[in-house]
Amino acid sequence: MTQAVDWVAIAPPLSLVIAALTALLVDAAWPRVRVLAGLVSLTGVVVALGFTMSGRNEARSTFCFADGELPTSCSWLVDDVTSAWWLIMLIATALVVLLLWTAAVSGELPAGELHFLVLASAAGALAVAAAQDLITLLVAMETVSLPAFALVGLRRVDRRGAEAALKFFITSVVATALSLLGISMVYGATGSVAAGPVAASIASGNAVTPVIGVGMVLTVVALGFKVAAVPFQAWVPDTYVGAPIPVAGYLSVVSKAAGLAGLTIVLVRFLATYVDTWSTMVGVAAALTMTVGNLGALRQRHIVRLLAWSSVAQAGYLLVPLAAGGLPEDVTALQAYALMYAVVNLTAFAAALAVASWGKSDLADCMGLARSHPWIGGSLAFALLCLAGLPPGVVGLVAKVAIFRSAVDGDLIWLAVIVGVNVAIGLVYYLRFLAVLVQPAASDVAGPAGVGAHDEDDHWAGLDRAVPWSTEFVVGITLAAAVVLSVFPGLLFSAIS
Amino acid sequence: MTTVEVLFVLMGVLAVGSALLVALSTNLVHCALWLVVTLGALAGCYLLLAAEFVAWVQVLIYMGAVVVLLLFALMLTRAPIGRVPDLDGPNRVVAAIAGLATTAMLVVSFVAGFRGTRITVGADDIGSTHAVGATIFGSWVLPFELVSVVLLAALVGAIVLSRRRAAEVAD
Amino acid sequence: MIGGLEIIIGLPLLGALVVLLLSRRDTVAAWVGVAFGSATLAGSVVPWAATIDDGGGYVARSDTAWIRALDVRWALGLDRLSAPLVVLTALLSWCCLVALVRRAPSCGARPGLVALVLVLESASIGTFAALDLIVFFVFFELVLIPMWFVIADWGDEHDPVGRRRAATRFLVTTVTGSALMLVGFLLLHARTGTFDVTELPSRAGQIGAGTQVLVAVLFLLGFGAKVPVWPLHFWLPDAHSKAPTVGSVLLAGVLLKLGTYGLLRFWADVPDGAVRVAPYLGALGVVGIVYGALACLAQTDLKRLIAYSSVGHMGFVLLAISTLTEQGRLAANFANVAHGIITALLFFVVGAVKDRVGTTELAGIGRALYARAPHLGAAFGFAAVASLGLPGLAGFWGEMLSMLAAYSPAAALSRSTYVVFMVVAGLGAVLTTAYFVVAIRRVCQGVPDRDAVGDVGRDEWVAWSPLVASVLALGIFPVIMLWSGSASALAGRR
Amino acid sequence: MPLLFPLVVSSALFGIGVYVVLARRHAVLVLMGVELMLNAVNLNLVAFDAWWHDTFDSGQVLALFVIAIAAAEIGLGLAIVLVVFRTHRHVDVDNLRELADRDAPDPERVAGASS
Amino acid sequence: MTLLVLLSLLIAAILSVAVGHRDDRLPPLLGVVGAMVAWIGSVLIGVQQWGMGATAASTGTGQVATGGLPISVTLRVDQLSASMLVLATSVALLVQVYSVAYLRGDPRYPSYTAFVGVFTAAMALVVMADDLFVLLVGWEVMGVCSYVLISHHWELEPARSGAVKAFVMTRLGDIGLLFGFFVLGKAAGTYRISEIVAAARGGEITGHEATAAALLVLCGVVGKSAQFPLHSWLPDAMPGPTPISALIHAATMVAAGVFLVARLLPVFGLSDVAMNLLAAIACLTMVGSALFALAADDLKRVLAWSTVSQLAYMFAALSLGGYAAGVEHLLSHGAFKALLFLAAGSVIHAVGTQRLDGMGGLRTSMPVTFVTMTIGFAALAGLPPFVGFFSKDAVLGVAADQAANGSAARGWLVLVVGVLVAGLTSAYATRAWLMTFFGPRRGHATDVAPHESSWLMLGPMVVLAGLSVVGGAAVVKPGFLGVDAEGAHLPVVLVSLAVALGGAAVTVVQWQRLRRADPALALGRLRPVLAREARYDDLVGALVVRPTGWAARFTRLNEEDVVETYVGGVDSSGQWAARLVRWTHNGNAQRYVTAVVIGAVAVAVVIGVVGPS
Repeated sequence: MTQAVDWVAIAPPLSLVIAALTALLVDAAWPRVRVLAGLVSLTGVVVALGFTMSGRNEARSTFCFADGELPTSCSWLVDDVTSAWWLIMLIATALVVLLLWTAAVSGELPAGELHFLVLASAAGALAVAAAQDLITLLVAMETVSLPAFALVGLRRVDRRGAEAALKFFITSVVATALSLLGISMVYGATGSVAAGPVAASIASGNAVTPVIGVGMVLTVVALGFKVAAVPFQAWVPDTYVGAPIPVAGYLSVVSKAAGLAGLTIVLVRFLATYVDTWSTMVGVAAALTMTVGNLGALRQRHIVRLLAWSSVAQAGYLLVPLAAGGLPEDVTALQAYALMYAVVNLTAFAAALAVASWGKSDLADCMGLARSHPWIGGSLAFALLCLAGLPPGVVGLVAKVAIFRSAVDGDLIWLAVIVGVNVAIGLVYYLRFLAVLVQPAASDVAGPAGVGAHDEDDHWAGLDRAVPWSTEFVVGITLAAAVVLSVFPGLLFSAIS
Repeated sequence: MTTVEVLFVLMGVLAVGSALLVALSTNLVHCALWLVVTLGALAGCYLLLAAEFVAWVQVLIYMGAVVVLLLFALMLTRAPIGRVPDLDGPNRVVAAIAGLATTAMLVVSFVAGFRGTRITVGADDIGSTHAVGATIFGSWVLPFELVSVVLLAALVGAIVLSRRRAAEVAD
Repeated sequence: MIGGLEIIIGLPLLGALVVLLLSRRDTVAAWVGVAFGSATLAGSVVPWAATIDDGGGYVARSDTAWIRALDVRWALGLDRLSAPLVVLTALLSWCCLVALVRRAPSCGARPGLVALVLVLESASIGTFAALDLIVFFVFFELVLIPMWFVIADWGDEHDPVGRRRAATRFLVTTVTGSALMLVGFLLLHARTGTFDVTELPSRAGQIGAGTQVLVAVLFLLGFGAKVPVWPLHFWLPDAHSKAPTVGSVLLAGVLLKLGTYGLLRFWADVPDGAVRVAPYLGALGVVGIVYGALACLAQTDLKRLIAYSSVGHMGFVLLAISTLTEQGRLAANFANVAHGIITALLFFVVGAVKDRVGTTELAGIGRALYARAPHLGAAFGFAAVASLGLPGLAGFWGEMLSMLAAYSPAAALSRSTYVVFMVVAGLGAVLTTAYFVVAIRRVCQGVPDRDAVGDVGRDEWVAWSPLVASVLALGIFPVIMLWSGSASALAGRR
Repeated sequence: MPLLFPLVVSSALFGIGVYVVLARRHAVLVLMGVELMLNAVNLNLVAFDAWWHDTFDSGQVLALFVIAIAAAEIGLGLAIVLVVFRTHRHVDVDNLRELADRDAPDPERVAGASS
Repeated sequence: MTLLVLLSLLIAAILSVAVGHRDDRLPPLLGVVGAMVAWIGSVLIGVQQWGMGATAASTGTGQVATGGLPISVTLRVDQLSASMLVLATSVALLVQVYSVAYLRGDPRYPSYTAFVGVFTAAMALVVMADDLFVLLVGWEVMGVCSYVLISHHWELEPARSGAVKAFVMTRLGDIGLLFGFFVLGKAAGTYRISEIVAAARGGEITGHEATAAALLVLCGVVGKSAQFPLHSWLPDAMPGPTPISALIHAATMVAAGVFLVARLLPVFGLSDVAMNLLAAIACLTMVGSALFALAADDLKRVLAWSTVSQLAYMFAALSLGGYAAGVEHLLSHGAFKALLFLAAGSVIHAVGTQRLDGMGGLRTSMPVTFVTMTIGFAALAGLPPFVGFFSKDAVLGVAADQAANGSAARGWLVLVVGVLVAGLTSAYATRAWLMTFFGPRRGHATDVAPHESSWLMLGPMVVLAGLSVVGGAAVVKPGFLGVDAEGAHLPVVLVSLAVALGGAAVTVVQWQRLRRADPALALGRLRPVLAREARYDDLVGALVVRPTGWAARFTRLNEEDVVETYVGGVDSSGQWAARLVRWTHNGNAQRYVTAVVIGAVAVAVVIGVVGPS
């Protein structure tokens, strides 16, 4: 009884894997033409994106196993929700590939391996969003993680990169181990690892208590770890700071999206019956996550670390729709927010990369950036506003509205209020950053307008190496996307549904 | 108590005991060796639970490959061969509490959930290489393929991390 | 679909862009700002006039789908409640823009400030015009960042740290409030299934009593932080005293109105909840009146004094709102507009004083402004007298009608409670008189103790005269807003 | 055989693994702790598989995959440990603090200083 | 015609401010012309109302919506308003003329004359308004004009503080008035005065409502007309230019209170409580202020207290329902008090001080002033044949009537006190007269010999003196104001005249006995108490002003310390929480792992215990 394979359903991750292998081989074959690997991987992502878009609007499942007695269940399901996750992940992956472009082309990082690892990890992320049994899910999660470890440590001569990789690795594998323990307990309690049977077993009350409860909690640990939910958030700042900035961006978006997708599947498909229990659990986690994230960011001066903490806080917001019960509308809200977050967060990381390319990493180094480099600084400012959820970053605001709406519709008024307070706390540091960006140089305050511009150029003189075109490109398209979405926020939702 | 049960208890005690030594030994190499004992005892457990194929894979991969890797790593990091006094961090007490708490939680929930439940082993050939192979390629193709990606990625990752490049060599 | 309101909202935005593009040419940019401001002002009168002709419904409506997934429509329109506020916004923005033509801000570049004023104008008009809760919310939030920049970057040139703190405090408080407000909006949507402002009042019956109270409280907190309702006023004095003149003008004249407008508009959607919460709002309003007046009485900084006086005046508006009667709504709306104009004038005058003597501390200003700059002193005296509610000037009708409304609140409210509120508010009005005459005595009168300063310039007269004229016009001809149809139009809301 | 036998053994192993991961400083030892945890899980899986007589052998299959994944993890993990050793000359997990969140921020400097 | 009165004054005022600075001569001219036009208009109205027997006429139909009862922007002229209008515009015209000389060369003349014009217009609005709120507009505009005019010399501390005191005190009363209007409107279902009066007459207002309304209106009246307990602002308003004092005391401001009570007398009539209170306030004020006048050592202050006392007469009459008597006295008082102030201004202008101890012996150097002021004092003292005699007699007559039949207690109270105060009045009038014009020149005042004022000042005085002489005939004319004046009560007349003469005589005797020193010295230890006005200001200060100041300072401290502390506390607690979060992320990966494990286990335990089962 060999399983039938629906190739259309697995085409996007498959194209990523193929592109990954091709990139590796191409780079091995023509090591001097470093740009090849990037082109291959970009092509792979675009092809995957094409498959995803063309395969929308029809649910496909494959890798099914039937045994007569039990209802048919499948390991792989591609429906609207999955497609939307794929869309988000693939867009983000494409952006990350572009962000890595220069590092690969310049030889700073090994091109073939780099692109291979990114695409392999992304393929895992895609698989997470489609997985319908815990084994596939777990393996897919590991497919996301393992290449990511290597990516974080890719700058081998860098002490901080190595340290970051080790920390990321250790915390991650412990989380995975806990998750595995949880899976084993769910399996023990229900006798299955597939969504349908597990859910049926729980619904019929046959699942063994309290093993199923403990198993449920432990199962989501690795997912929570990916999402960076409290108490699994501690690795985030250290890892992001130590990793190459595009990789940090990858972790903050694609890896996080994989965690959210997995979490959605586990909670909604497997544990729907326990919605009351886990909704409180996720709600508390969301509240803690956003609070800790915002507090952690409050006094940061290091750009990437600030963005890291901010991504923890954003993870808290992202958890809210799940806490609200993970109904289809909630998932829509979650994905809309995730898409918004993916776009603007990568803008921010791209800008951070640009700043880092001048050898700067401190907030104070960004003084007046929006004036001296309107393109980079302005985009960063806009991204911060979107993250803060304040107009003119309307897209961020609308996404937050969707989050709030989930909470309110799910009768989680308390959580909505906490989100509100956190949005306000978050403002403090986003605005501090923003203020630095637009701050005129000291001379501008004293002198008449127009004179200051020259002094600012001096301020940046000597460090003003050209920003790589790929980085500028990423900044440009993400900014354009954010602006367009701000004017027509409806597109945000139509993109994912 | 049947023979199988007695054997299982013995194997279990062996596994736990050697694991404890892994946890407490002050000699790095000893730790690795005690780990081998634990893994071996567990392989025995698998056998007793009729998971034949898993047991052999355990022996081959874990005892054969992983432990060797660990020993190599110990050597490459120039780990001292003898006793190392400060092998434990200041976190010991917390770690002990965490470990005990974990065990306690698990035991309590297992006892509450499975008290009096018995396994009947050996009725069918569930754990045989053939059966497992058939299910893997019959029902679990997808994760299997994914695992191959994982392994490849790990391989590439390990290589890319370990490879010395020209620039570094020049340093 | 581009309707008239889109034009009125879009013009200032377009103006802001043009100004930014012209930012190298300082004065030209300022003139361009004035041009766009004038066009907007002219445009804003049209729908206002239409509301008077119209039977009391919404005019200049536009309605297209905006965010389908969230059930949000791009719905705009004005009625007799919002149209005057739009005109007020356009008028005050125009005055600010004119004021910027000849006088550059004391720190920061002028084109940026001009652009921000235009953005603020656009966003405020959008807030008043929004007929969809989420569109309202978006515009409501859009106001914040520009104002934050105005305070943080163009504020008090002597205190960069303090002005940023004040700006952030303002922003954080308001955002917290608006988040609560949003929760209220979403609760409304959850129970009624619509964000449509025109629909919601008729669907109040679908909302349970407990939810209504909750929503009413959320609105009270949310809008209250903006107004600000008494214990939430802590951000106001700092924000005002650190803001540049145009910032203070718009903050007091327009932004505070967003809060009272919101309460007026949206409490109608939860009548049962509003009835429960209204007495508390009334009490807070009255406390604000007395507290603000007392704070003014011992104040040594003129700008802070005016800021606290706003707390008091907003107290009257809140008292009127809390009566839940048509009379109260009318009173609140009138008081809104009147306070906007008068306080704007006060801030302009105090800003002019600051331009000349470099401080707003009473001790630093010195005495006898009547002698040192007669017109400036007279302008301050006029604005102060208008502010203290002299009959025949705009401020009176708002205060009087508020107290009148409190004399006969809605049937479901305790009349005796409101009569007590009315009496306390009256005493607050006396205290208001007291602190203004004390301030006049301290600043305008006396023996000149230092040099004369430049008197009001022609450009300043141009910027201020519409305000003076409005104060007189509304005072002498209150029918402009209180014609016989205005009450019935507001009645149509329920 | 009582199902609890393997479960208790695995619980103990997992707890010991946790202790090793949390208490041991040497990175390789920490990896050993992780192995202990994974093996505990495997024992669970195998035991449950035997108990359920699972047609799909989910437990055993997962156990196999875990072994594979564990091998991959160890391989990659050891590579990372070697990189750390190469850059730090030690592999004490609790002694890698360069990325600690400890730079004392000074908001004034950020807000007010000119460069 | 009604609009002509208002607009001429307002337009003149606006022009004066707008173009007055171009030429020194313009503002006086504008002021006089404006007042003249208004006066002509008023006289025409008066002729229509009294002479041609026209019925009350309303103009204006505008309505201001309030969401409840509408406010009607309506003016209505009847005989009472016509009389008041003529009085106000006449005095205003005379004051404008007088000021031309009195304030010649004052740089603030434009605003001065403008405010006098607005002041007059506001009074005209008060008397012509047919809607409570329109009346209120005039009422309060008067208040602010008086504030500005009192502080005309704002470089002088007494002027500043007097103005503040006047404004705040009257405003305190006005709030009561406003509430009274609310009550009236609600009770009568309209804000139109004519309809309210009709409703009161028709019994549509219950006694309960009437009491509440009347008491609240009384607050405003007491404030505006400077009756106890809000009486103390009027004497302190004396630092204002003297013509302004004449205007305030004779024809506007303080008269408005009496006018309002007269207007709303039907409402007051429904409430015995209000009438009793009014009578009590009137009597108390009458006596107290007369005593203060007796001891005051500032000429204008004497006159100010005399105003308070005379107003109390009017209120006393009104409290007995004596509408005609009250109004008569108001009009006659308007004439002679204006005269007195203008004459006092002339004196002050000549000697450069307001203090009685800086005057003396001026009858030779200022003959015209002497004669006119003597007439004024005689009228004040109620000596025949001057106008004050007749009107005061009318008041006492009403009291006697009521004492005989009607509200006996109230009647007797007013009668006794009225007669007593008649004596006090003539005593202080005589004292002031003596101290100003007789005896030696006192004090250290100007070295320049006092001289008679210009005819621009004397002219108005002469006119008013003439009115004071012949006015008696007018006010006792039967049918005046549409009410039948009562015939003189001979016994009351004789008694009060005797008492008045006695008061004057005692004063003269003391003057002689003390060798032409202040007769008030005869009061002995009572004098300082009275001169300090029974320390009423200190009492108010201790009970109201200082506690308010404390409250204000407390509020400010609360804002600066408490609120700031809490807000700052939120701020810094956030910062500390941020530090805590950062401290927990100390870079130790094992600590992170510990958090992962313990967090997971803890949640699992919780769920396992309480969770899905």
